[in-house]
Amino acid sequence: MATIVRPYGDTLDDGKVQLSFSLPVAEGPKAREAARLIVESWGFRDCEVVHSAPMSEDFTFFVAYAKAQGGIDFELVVADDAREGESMSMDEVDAFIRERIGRKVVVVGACTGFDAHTVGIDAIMNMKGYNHHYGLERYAMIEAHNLGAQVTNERLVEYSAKVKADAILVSQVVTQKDVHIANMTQLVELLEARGERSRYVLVAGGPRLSNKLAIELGYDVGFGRGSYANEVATWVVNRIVDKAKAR
Amino acid sequence: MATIVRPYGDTLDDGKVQLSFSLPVAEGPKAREAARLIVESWGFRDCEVVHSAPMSEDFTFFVAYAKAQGGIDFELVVADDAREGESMSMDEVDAFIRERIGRKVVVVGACTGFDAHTVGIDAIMNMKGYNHHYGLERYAMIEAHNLGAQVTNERLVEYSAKVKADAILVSQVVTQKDVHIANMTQLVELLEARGERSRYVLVAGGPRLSNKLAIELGYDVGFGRGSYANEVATWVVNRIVDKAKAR
Amino acid sequence: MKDKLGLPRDRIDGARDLADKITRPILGFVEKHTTVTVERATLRLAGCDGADREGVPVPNLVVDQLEASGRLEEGALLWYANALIREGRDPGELDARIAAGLKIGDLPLGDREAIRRKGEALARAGLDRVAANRATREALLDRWKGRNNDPLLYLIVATGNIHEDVKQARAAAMRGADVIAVIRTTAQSLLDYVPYGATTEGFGGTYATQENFRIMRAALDEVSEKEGRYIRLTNYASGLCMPEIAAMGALERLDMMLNDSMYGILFRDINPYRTFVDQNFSRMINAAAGIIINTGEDNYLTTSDAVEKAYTVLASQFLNERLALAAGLKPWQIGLGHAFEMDPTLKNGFLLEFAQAQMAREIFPEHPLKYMPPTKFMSGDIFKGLAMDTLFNFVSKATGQGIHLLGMLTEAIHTPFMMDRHIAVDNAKYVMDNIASFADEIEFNKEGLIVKRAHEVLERTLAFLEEVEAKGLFDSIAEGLFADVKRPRDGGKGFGGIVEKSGEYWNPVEESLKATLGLRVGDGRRNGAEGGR
Amino acid sequence: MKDKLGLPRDRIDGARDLADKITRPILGFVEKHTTVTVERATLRLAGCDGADREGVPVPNLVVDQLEASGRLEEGALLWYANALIREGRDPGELDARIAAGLKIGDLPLGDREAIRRKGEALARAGLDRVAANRATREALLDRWKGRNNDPLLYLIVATGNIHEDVKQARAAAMRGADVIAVIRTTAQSLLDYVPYGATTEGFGGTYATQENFRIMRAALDEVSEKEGRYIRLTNYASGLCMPEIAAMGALERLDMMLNDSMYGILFRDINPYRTFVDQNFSRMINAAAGIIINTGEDNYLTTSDAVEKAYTVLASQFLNERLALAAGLKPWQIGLGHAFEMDPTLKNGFLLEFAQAQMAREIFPEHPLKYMPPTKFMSGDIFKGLAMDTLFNFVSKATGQGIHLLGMLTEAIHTPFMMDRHIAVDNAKYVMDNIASFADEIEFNKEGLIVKRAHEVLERTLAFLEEVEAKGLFDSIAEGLFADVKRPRDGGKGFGGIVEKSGEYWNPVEESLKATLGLRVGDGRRNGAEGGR
Ligand code: B12
Ligand code: B12
Ligand SMILES: Cc1ncc(COP(=O)(O)O)c(C=O)c1O
Ligand SMILES: Cc1ncc(COP(=O)(O)O)c(C=O)c1O
Repeated sequence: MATIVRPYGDTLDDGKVQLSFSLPVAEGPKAREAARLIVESWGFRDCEVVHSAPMSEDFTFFVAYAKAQGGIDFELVVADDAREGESMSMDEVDAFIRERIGRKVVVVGACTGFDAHTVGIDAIMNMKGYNHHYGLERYAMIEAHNLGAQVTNERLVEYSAKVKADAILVSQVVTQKDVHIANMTQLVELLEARGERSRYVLVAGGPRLSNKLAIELGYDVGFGRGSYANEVATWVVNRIVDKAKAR
Repeated sequence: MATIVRPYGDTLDDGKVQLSFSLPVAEGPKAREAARLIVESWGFRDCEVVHSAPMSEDFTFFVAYAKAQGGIDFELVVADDAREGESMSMDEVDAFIRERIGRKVVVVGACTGFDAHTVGIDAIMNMKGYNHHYGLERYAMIEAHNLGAQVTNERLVEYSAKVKADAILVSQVVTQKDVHIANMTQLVELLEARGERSRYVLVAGGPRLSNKLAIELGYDVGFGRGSYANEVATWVVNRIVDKAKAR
Repeated sequence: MKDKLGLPRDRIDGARDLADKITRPILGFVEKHTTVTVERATLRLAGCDGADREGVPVPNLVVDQLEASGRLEEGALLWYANALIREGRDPGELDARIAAGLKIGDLPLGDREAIRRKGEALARAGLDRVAANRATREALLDRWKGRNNDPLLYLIVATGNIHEDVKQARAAAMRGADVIAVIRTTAQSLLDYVPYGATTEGFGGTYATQENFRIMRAALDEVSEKEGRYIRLTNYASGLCMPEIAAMGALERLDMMLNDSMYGILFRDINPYRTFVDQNFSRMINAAAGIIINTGEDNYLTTSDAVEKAYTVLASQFLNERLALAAGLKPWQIGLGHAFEMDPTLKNGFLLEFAQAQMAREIFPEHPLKYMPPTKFMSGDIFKGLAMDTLFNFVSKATGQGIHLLGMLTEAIHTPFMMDRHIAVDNAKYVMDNIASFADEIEFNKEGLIVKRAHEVLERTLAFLEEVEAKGLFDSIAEGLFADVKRPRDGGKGFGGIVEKSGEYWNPVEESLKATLGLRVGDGRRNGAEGGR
Repeated sequence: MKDKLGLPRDRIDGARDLADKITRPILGFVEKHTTVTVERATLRLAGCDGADREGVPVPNLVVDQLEASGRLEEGALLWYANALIREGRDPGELDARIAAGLKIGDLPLGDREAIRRKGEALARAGLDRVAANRATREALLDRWKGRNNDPLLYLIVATGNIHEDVKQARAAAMRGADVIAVIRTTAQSLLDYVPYGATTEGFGGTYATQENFRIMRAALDEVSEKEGRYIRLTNYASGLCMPEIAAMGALERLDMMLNDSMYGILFRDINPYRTFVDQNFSRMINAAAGIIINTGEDNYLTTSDAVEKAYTVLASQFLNERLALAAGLKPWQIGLGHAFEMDPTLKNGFLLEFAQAQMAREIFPEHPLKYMPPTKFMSGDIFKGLAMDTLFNFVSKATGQGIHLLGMLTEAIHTPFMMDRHIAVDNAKYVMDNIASFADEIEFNKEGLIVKRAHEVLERTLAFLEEVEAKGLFDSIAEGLFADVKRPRDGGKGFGGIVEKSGEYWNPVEESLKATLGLRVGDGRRNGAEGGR
């Protein structure tokens, strides 16, 4: 059964949406009308441009409310999240590793390229973790190597080979001009060139990353904002077991 | 020459737009993906749902950024504003009336229906006016009758006939459930039924009114937020002269 | 609350004195008169309910008939109780017969003593229900003590459809609201009857009906239980049916009521006499029901300038206070209104707002002040609007307001969307928690703008009250001293609905209310006061 | 600025004393060393510029060759002046020949006295240009006195493309910004050279090049003229090329420079010795140029907790102040950094922020404190973010900060859109105008949380500085006492670029700077101080 959902302002299916944007034109009645028309050109109806202000001689800022016409069938939506379902706790992960893998799992993590943001990868890897979720270093059955930030893909690949990593964790925070895409792609290419891609569970993470994008770029999974170490660990150890089975 | 304009985030034509809306679904990964898909279904690309929060068990609030694909041809946009061009000042309007009409112009104004907002119509009509723009009562050559708020259409029509008004000014502030449209339409029907529509310059005003809508509903012109008495007077006296010529 | 402004006690007392003098003649008039809606409210509290096929409420049918036949001056309950005895049925059945056409004013009056007993029993039953509601509320408040926000976060819903309102109210409450107000549909205040039953259409609001009250109360009780926090319900005992709505609210356990002594006169052109009589009766009901009233001083500032006319707000607060006390309300029940309405382009506007809010707090230390958000200067710029609401939330918490109406970033655009409310609650909770103890941290520079402004407004208020006292309240209203509108004493809506009580006038509901509230019969003035007219 | 916190004077003096003791050995080391970038900066100020076909800057070509041949210890300008005399041309032509392959270190040294005169002339020409820039700025500031906001509103642009940056900077300035900072591209701080020419690509920022400086300065001069308000320009004299960027900024009339004595060490893993030498030279240039430096204490709070580690901020402020004074900067040039980074879910977090900001204000009364907005706790909830920025704007104005970095509601999402900046300026202007005199209005409860917190942080800072003094700064850094990162004294980037000055070391730019700034040669410590190492 199709369940079409549409935006809700104050009545079911009224379709109300708030938008704000700027146009490279001077403020004035013509600019306001242009703003209204452009919103309607995106398929909205009854657009009201409720605010317009000059940002400079030739840029104008607008706030608008309008009614979206289309809806989507909620039944057909497939959640895009690595964390779908319950995650194991730290102790459960350790127990799982002992039972199902029988040796320590080796994980190498880094924030790569020119990206200097360490807080995200630290949140996943460091002892103290994040928001009361311990990081991987604290897991009895995980050997965690945190290389920090501004790590080149080359170094990451070599280091991972050296320590015989099971999983590589890549953090990307800066996404301006899609720099993360180029950087993440290069890593996969490097691994493939060395014939090592299948050795690793390849995990990407960062506040602007979606699971979908990560998979698209050739990673096994992607974790977005608000991820925790135990969620990542759960996913990784399950994957390791699945991979072993598949072999 | 076509000048296609598109939203500007931080680079020309990057198309960046901010949206916020709610969906009648429970918060979670599926809801977030639904939000992303619905934004993309409106023709946006690269939608990022940057925030989602539960508003109740079955409503979720979202903030998203995305890239609009289409632009519009700015050259083809026609400003929809009664105030296009320069308006005369109070003294200029008075002089214009003396010269071109030769008698006092009679204007009747009211906020009609159940709408009790007087501030808007007062801003246009009362002596003291609004934002340092005197109201019509202060114009030497205008005889202004302000009937206040919650005036029925019937009363307005009768009163206008009685004082032989040249122009009728209607204010509508409450627009919820399109109550203003019903109310404004009824006035035009009433005037037409009495065969008096053509007698008057029929002016509508209010913060959520566009010139376009007013004309659609059978008015001569519509004034939106931030209008001033001299702008309205300029429009009205010009129209009176035009009408006289046309006869 | 520490004294930070050093306002002169004697000047404050002086203002209270003037308010007393100004309202005496009003209360004198009130004592001697009843109105159609006072009578209908009496009937409602006595159990009369229902509507005819056209939707005309039974209380209106009764009162209209009695009025037409000149019998209202003895009190409607006389005739209703008589009819009940005579027809020997319970109110429900009698109401159905009245709806079907029975004219109870035409029934001969039976044994007076039996009527008296019947009437008193009806009144007792009604007021017992009111008292039971009050007890229920108090028990719930006690059970969930300390779980509400301070100030109470107050949110409106206004879809026009009570069922849609319920959804939005639930969402608001779950997000953190403490008070839900169902805004009335545009112009209901001008109806001289209260619509009947559940309603799903309205403009800019939802009809206030007893059934709608019941539906929303039930929904909020459910959320309260779930959240472990008592969610208060508010409506408007205002307009041409003040006492009836107060009665309905008391019967359905509403917790707050918009109720102002002059709002109807000034902002709805309702006759002054009518308003004063109605507000007094409605307030007695509110008082007995343990309901908190919210007065409407904020409305002055939607048309007048907040800097210039600050004194009208304070003057009205003194008058509202006096009339509220006279109707038996306790200070904790008197939510005096004011609003954050300075022009945001005003340099140091924040200081003036701070002064006004702090002044109200210090002059009315026991009252749960009702603080209204910026509305007039909100615009389509929702980001600016949100910043204004943020500062409003700041001032409210920093001056210890009691009832905090949440500002909406879309105030100038539409009645609130669910997401607008969500944003508003989040903002208030963030700000108020983040500055929780700020009020205890600061003192004011004695030579500063804030202190100076508060003193000035108080002085200006005294001068104004003196002027009103000299002119008399009716003439002051007629001359436009309040809110710049002129309302002659015999103009406005509802003038026809005022009835001078005859010597035989009998109203056991009123008597019982006065007894409960410790008000002497024949004396609208508060216990201990000198009485008389 | 009234004393509101009652902080003990002697404890503050004690902290300054400790800072003095801690930094003495550092200054001793600085005196005896130069670095590749100090030499390149010297060359740049003497007129050396340009790049070879691969884009390697001429100053790098010169210094690299001298370093490789062990001749840098005598100072690069010796060789450059010699080459000029020998080849008889102006710097432009010489630079072109160097770019084409000429190795000036291979030219035999001519008459020392002629070289000396040539070198001094070059230095004078460069520093004259710097002085002229300073005079121009002062004249413009004087011309448009009182037209800037207080605090100065500071906005960043960061498109990567200098021409796009110009558009955005113009928009920001026209909307009300007083300071435009062009954020550097990711990782430029780790380049041991400064790229050449106008650039149109960068990640998260735009390359700092002299040409980009010039383009932006010209654009801002134009807007300044139009707006009748001097718009300041800022960049980063930070990273591996601190002195060179300072030199370029001085030559192109930048007005402010991010410049911290330890930022490079802690946050960019640059060698400590290298950093201390570079910061000293860069600061002398800034001092002479009348540039205001902005230190980077805010960075501590992006990784550490603002409640727990508040003392590291204050400690660093004392150290930065001492080293800045030692390099000839005046207090009005020392924009000490701090940030609004308390967890917004913290009850009374606002009070802690207020305390911190007020404390900085009272301890450093003459410094134009640089206050950074919330960043770490910003989220995708732009409406919550805007509220946080609103309170940040409030605290900044209410505590008299000097340089106010505008918070962006999209901080957690993307580098600022033009509209984000627009919203930010509007918000700051509204809040700051609305609360304009609030600082003068309030006093703090002496027993309150705010006062208590400020005293606590000061005490904790003293304890910390004592620990650092006992350990020595290098070991303290090595042990992770600052920002929880451990940086050994001989680790990190740029260690190789440090050169011990030989007895023959000659640098007329340095001499001239010291003379201008009233610093004794051979004494990095400020006038009046005891001198020595
Ligand atoms: C702190 C910070 C800094 C600090 C970094 C300190 C440090 N040691 O990390 C400093 C001040 C140095 C800094 C500098 C810069 N920053 Co910065 N910074 C931030 C800030 C304020 C917070 C980031 C943070 O710590 N978040 C907290 C952590 C816990 O969250 P997180 O990173 O999302 O991580 C979580 C998840 O994403 C996930 N995760 C992350 N990584 C991984 C990896 C794996 C494998 C997994 C499974 C999960 C995972 O799990 C984590 C826990 O839930 C953000 C703005 C913001 N509020 O988000 C800007 C921000 C990230 N910075 C930004 C920029 C542009 C820069 C600069 C490039 C600016 C410049 N030109 O100078 C510089 C240069 C840095 C460089 N070379 O990369 C931009 C990025 C814009 C974009 N989308 O491209 C932001 C968004 C600010 C902005 N709006 O402009 N920054
Ligand atoms: C003040 C006010 C009131 C006051 C009105 C006092 C009075 N005497 O007018 C009071 C408190 C009584 C009030 C009540 C209500 N209000 Co009211 N009120 C406002 C408020 C805060 C300001 C309106 C105002 O005065 N603006 C200033 C004037 C100068 O601006 P203006 O009206 O736009 O007029 C300008 C132009 O539009 C134009 N113009 C206007 N009319 C005309 C006519 C002509 C001929 C021309 C040429 C030009 C013109 O020129 C004017 C000058 O530039 C707005 C919110 C807001 N900030 O806008 C809500 C608002 C208009 N109210 C609203 C509502 C719903 C109500 C109520 C129905 C709520 C209720 N259920 O109780 C009631 C009932 C009123 C009724 N029966 O109609 C909604 C309307 C929503 C919608 N779009 O439908 C608003 C937007 C608030 C909200 N977000 O919910 N309100
Ligand atoms: C005291 C009071 N009563 C009533 C109202 C509004 O009710 P209505 O519009 O139904 O008259 C208000 C509005 O703010 C009010 O303050
Ligand atoms: C003093 C100082 N220098 C430099 C920077 C950043 O520069 P980069 O990322 O280029 O090292 C900062 C950042 O906030 C800073 O505070």
